[in-house]
Amino acid sequence: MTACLLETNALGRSFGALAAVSGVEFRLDAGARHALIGPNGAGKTTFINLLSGVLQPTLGRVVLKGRDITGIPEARRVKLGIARTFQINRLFRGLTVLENVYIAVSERVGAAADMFRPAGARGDVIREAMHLLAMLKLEDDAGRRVSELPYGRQRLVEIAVALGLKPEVLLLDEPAAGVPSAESHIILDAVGRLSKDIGVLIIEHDMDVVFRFAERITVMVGGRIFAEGTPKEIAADPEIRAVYLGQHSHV
Amino acid sequence: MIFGVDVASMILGGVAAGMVLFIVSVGLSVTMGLMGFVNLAHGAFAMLGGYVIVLSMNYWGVPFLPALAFGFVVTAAVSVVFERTLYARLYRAAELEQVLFTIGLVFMTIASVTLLIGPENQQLRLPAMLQGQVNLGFTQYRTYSVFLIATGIIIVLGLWLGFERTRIGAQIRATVDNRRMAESLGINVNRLFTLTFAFGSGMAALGGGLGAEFLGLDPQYALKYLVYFLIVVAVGGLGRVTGVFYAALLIGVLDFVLKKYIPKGGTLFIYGLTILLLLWRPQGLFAGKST
Amino acid sequence: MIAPALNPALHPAALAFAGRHQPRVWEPIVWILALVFYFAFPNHLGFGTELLITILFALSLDLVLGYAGIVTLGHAAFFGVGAYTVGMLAYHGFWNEPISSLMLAAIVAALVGLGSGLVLLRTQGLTLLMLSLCTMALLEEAANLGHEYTGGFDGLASLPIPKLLGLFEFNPLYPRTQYVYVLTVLFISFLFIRTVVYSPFGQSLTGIRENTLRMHAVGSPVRARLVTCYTISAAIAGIAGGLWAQANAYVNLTTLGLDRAAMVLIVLILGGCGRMYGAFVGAVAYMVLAHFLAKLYPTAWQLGLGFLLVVIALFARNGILGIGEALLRRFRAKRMPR
Amino acid sequence: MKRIIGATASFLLAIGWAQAQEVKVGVVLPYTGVGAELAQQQDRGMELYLKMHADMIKPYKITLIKRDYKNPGGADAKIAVQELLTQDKVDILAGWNYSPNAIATAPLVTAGKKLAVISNAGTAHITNLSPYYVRVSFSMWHAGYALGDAAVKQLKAKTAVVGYTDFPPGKDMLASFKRAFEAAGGIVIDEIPMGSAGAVPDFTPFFQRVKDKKPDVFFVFVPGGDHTTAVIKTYNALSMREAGIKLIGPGDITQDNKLQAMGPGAIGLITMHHYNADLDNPENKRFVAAWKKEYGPDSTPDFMAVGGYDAMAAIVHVVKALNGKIDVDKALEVLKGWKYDSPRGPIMIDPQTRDIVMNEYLSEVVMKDGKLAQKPLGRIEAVKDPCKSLKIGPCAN
Repeated sequence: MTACLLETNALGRSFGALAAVSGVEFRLDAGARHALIGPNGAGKTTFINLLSGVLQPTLGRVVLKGRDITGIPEARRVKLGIARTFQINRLFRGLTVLENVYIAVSERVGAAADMFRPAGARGDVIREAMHLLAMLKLEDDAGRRVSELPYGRQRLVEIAVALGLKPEVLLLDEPAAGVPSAESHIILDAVGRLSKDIGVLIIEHDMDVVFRFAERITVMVGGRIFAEGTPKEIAADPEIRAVYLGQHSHV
Repeated sequence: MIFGVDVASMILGGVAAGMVLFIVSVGLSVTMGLMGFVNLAHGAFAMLGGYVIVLSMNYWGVPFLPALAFGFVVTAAVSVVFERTLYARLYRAAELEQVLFTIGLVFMTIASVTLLIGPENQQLRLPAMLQGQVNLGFTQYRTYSVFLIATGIIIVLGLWLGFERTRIGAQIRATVDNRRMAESLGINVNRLFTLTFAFGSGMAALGGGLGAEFLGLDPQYALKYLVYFLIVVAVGGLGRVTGVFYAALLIGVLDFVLKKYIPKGGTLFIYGLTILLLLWRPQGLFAGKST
Repeated sequence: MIAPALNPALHPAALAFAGRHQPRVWEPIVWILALVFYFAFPNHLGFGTELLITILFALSLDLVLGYAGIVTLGHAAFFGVGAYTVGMLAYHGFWNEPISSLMLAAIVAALVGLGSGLVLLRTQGLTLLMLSLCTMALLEEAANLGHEYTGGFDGLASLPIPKLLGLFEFNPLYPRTQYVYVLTVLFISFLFIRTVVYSPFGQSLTGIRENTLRMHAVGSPVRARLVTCYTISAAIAGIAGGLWAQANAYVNLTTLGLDRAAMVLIVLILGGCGRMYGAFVGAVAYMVLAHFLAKLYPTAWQLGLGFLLVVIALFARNGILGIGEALLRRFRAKRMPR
Repeated sequence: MKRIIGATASFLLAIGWAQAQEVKVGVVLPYTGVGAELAQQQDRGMELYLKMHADMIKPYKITLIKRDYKNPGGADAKIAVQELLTQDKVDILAGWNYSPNAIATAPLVTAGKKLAVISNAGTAHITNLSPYYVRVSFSMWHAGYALGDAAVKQLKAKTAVVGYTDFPPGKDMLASFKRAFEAAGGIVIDEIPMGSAGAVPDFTPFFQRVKDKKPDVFFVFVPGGDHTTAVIKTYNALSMREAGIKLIGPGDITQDNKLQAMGPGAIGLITMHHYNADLDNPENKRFVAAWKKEYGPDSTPDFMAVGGYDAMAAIVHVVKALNGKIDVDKALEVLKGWKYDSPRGPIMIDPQTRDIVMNEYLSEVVMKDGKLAQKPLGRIEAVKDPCKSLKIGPCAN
């Protein structure tokens, strides 16, 4: 039995009459490689938003390492070890790739409030940022503005920024969406190489990716958890094949 | 009884002032809500319209009502030219560039009007039937104020019907709420922008003409009252016709009451109230409703 | 895992970043020019002083607008608070030693910035624009109403400003002392702003400007950063205002009016915001133009200014410095093969 | 060769002569912005004087160097004055529309040691701020005090409400009227600040308040210009005359170039002022005729135009008296006690205060030949600024 990092109890969120997420009991273990799948509009992104604190739930709790973090705002959750990427890039588009990652790293190491020393003098932060970029094969773009990069490269920056936070829980919202398949392996390799202590939750539509990557899969439909299990179990479940996998095999 | 008359006259005065604010500001609110364009030159269009209206009356002897229509049409036409050639280039620009651009336009307008027409105030000569006082049964009141209130009510009803019942109105509402969705529904957003902009500027022109009796009309007009128009829009909410209407009335009446009873407070209260209102409802008092 | 020869920390981009705060070769030129002005135009030092104060004020705005991306229309509020702090203390005989008065101006303006920042910076867009505007208007009206203390519309004139350091007199006709004094304060303030801008804090401000939502997602205390930046900026604007009051021996309502707030905004955007030297270029361009056109053709200087603003907004979105940068980039691209 | 040398010499001489004859006058007025129209009136008054008296001024050449100071802010005015003094090296300064600017530039004028002739700015104590200020326009106390007295004695008023634009001239006007009115036995029952000078407010709420108070007279002071027109309109729209409230004020509210635009509603207004275009004296007839010839029949000079005109008269007097060599102390000597027949009647510069001494005229607006005109009701001769005579507030210093 591995340690439970993050769990939710009866988590729900409604927008007016529409329950986007309801009654979700979910658990992410330390070192987990967990995929969240489901049809469009199943509430996956809303669920991630609830975990990361972008949205507040209307019902239920979010618990991190035994601590109730339901009311804690997004920025403080990052300090507690939850980081995420976004389905649509949210980057500092006018800044360079290095600056993007620098901002994340400096926030984490507590350098970002320092206003009397040059940013360039924080060699530790620069070094760490550059190593991250090297890992994602981005170092040659380090000096370029994000807005000048092709979309696929920008997705890598999106991940680099999240990794700069050295999270214990990493929430990836369709990290490979819009990335040419030639490059998507860089993303997955990087994620695969992450420390084993980190719990990773990934939303992904590409079933090849999901089955290659995940050790555990949760299927979400209509805002509720429809099934959960190992890839084998999920693949073997005829109902899921009918409801979900079947739909997607021809996508 | 005296108290009743007092309250009535106060409300009438405030409402009349509010109507002018509404007529000028409604176009600003809709264009800002629709296009997300911070158009500080809106007051310049109001001024342009005011000049067309007053000068056509004074020099060509055009009667009041046709002059209003003429001012509306001329200003709307001019604004289309500006919208297509200049504004359209800045729809995707940052707020700041829009502010800079429209302030530039305001300066140019002020300077041009000063050069071409002169720095002096232009007098609106009201038709005799709109001068003096009228008996409302319960009180005597300034005829022109009553006329303004009636005009304002007709305009807000017309706009409300137009927004709620016509195709264009529905398109505008849809685009204010979600532009991307509207585009995907096949709404020609550019054409909608042009139409709305022209209409909004035309309304501003009407406001410039109708309000000249209270606010005067000189080259500085484009800048002088801008803050009031912006306050009305901010309090009423962007892209909200009824919101702007209520906000204009609220500000008009409050301003009137405060001036009458606490003249020594100057504008302190109205700015203070605006701050409180905006802190309380940052998206505007009436942002919840769809029109 | 990574070979030392390929150490990414030695990558050119990393080295460039590590050294980006080093002074550029051309930076001293700006200050040399400011000194040259002193000797070259002894009859224009009044104008020069006003220009330097405008630069400092624009710099303070650059910090909030250009770096943190806070769009405010009420920055003159802090300029005015600084000016009135100096003015009222001197006029009513409490304190008038120039340098310490200036510090008091900075402190009072910072407090006002802190207070209003805590409240206003919860909003954004048009709401923030209007709130900042109304706050300034409120202060202006308060200064008007409190004429017993503030002098109202007439302002407080003939402020008794003693000699600087007990040595240099503030002569109204030949404002040499004023010019050098203001230039010195500007230089020190600039060094401070430059340090802040190139610090990790400054970097995080640009992050907020570029994408506030992502800043939350990297764990940044966004509001605290914004309020801090706003407070610093208010303090600097207060210093600019204090200098204005000292240099003119005078303070009045226009120090916190919309005209001044709009003017500094125009100056900054004209020069190019988020660039520090944009404040310099913009102030010089605006003030010289206004001055020159006003002399040449007093009834229509506005027309030229309006036209310039329109052209800048349409064709040169990053201001005059932006044009310069674009030209430089093109030039470099031509020189480099491929 | 000799001839060439001779010609050159005489040419050089001529240049030297011409230079000696040129007197540079720096004019500071708000040529752009809200005050542009007021500046225009003063500017036209100055230019008109020079044109009408071109022969008299010869052989001297008076060059006007005009500088815009845009607003009442002080800073622009200071720069303008400083540069006129140090760079253009003017011999005389003139202008000042807004009082705050005159207040702000006082230390400069003192330091620059040049004669400074004020053509408008009316805050009473301005002339105390620099020994080189000479005012040919007016002090706010001139009309306010005279009218306060006349309101009780001639108009038989017992109660008054004062409505004023909330800026220093307005406060001066309130103080001067109130002092004279109450000294004569009347009571001021309410004082209403009515908005700022920057923008014309909607006067309705203020006037409604006055209507409720039912005073015998409603004394109004607003800046000359658009404010005035709005005041008359509101007064009529609220039928205050019918309610028995007389509207009175300094001549600012019946400023001549705005009078016709006010329409018949202005009939019956009673004002006290030092000038109106209908004054019956030969100087004024000549002045108004020349004005209309120069600037068009629809244009009318007003007290600001006369301020500009008389400022130039004072300057020309100094230039001629000092033979074109302007020294400030001598210039002051020449001007102190200077008497002149202005379009507003006989004027004099008070040697003690360097402020103007002039007649005040009580007038009523009437319809004459289909046009509005000012009918004289009375005249108070040789009025000195009462603020300084009574030593009130800053006027005492």
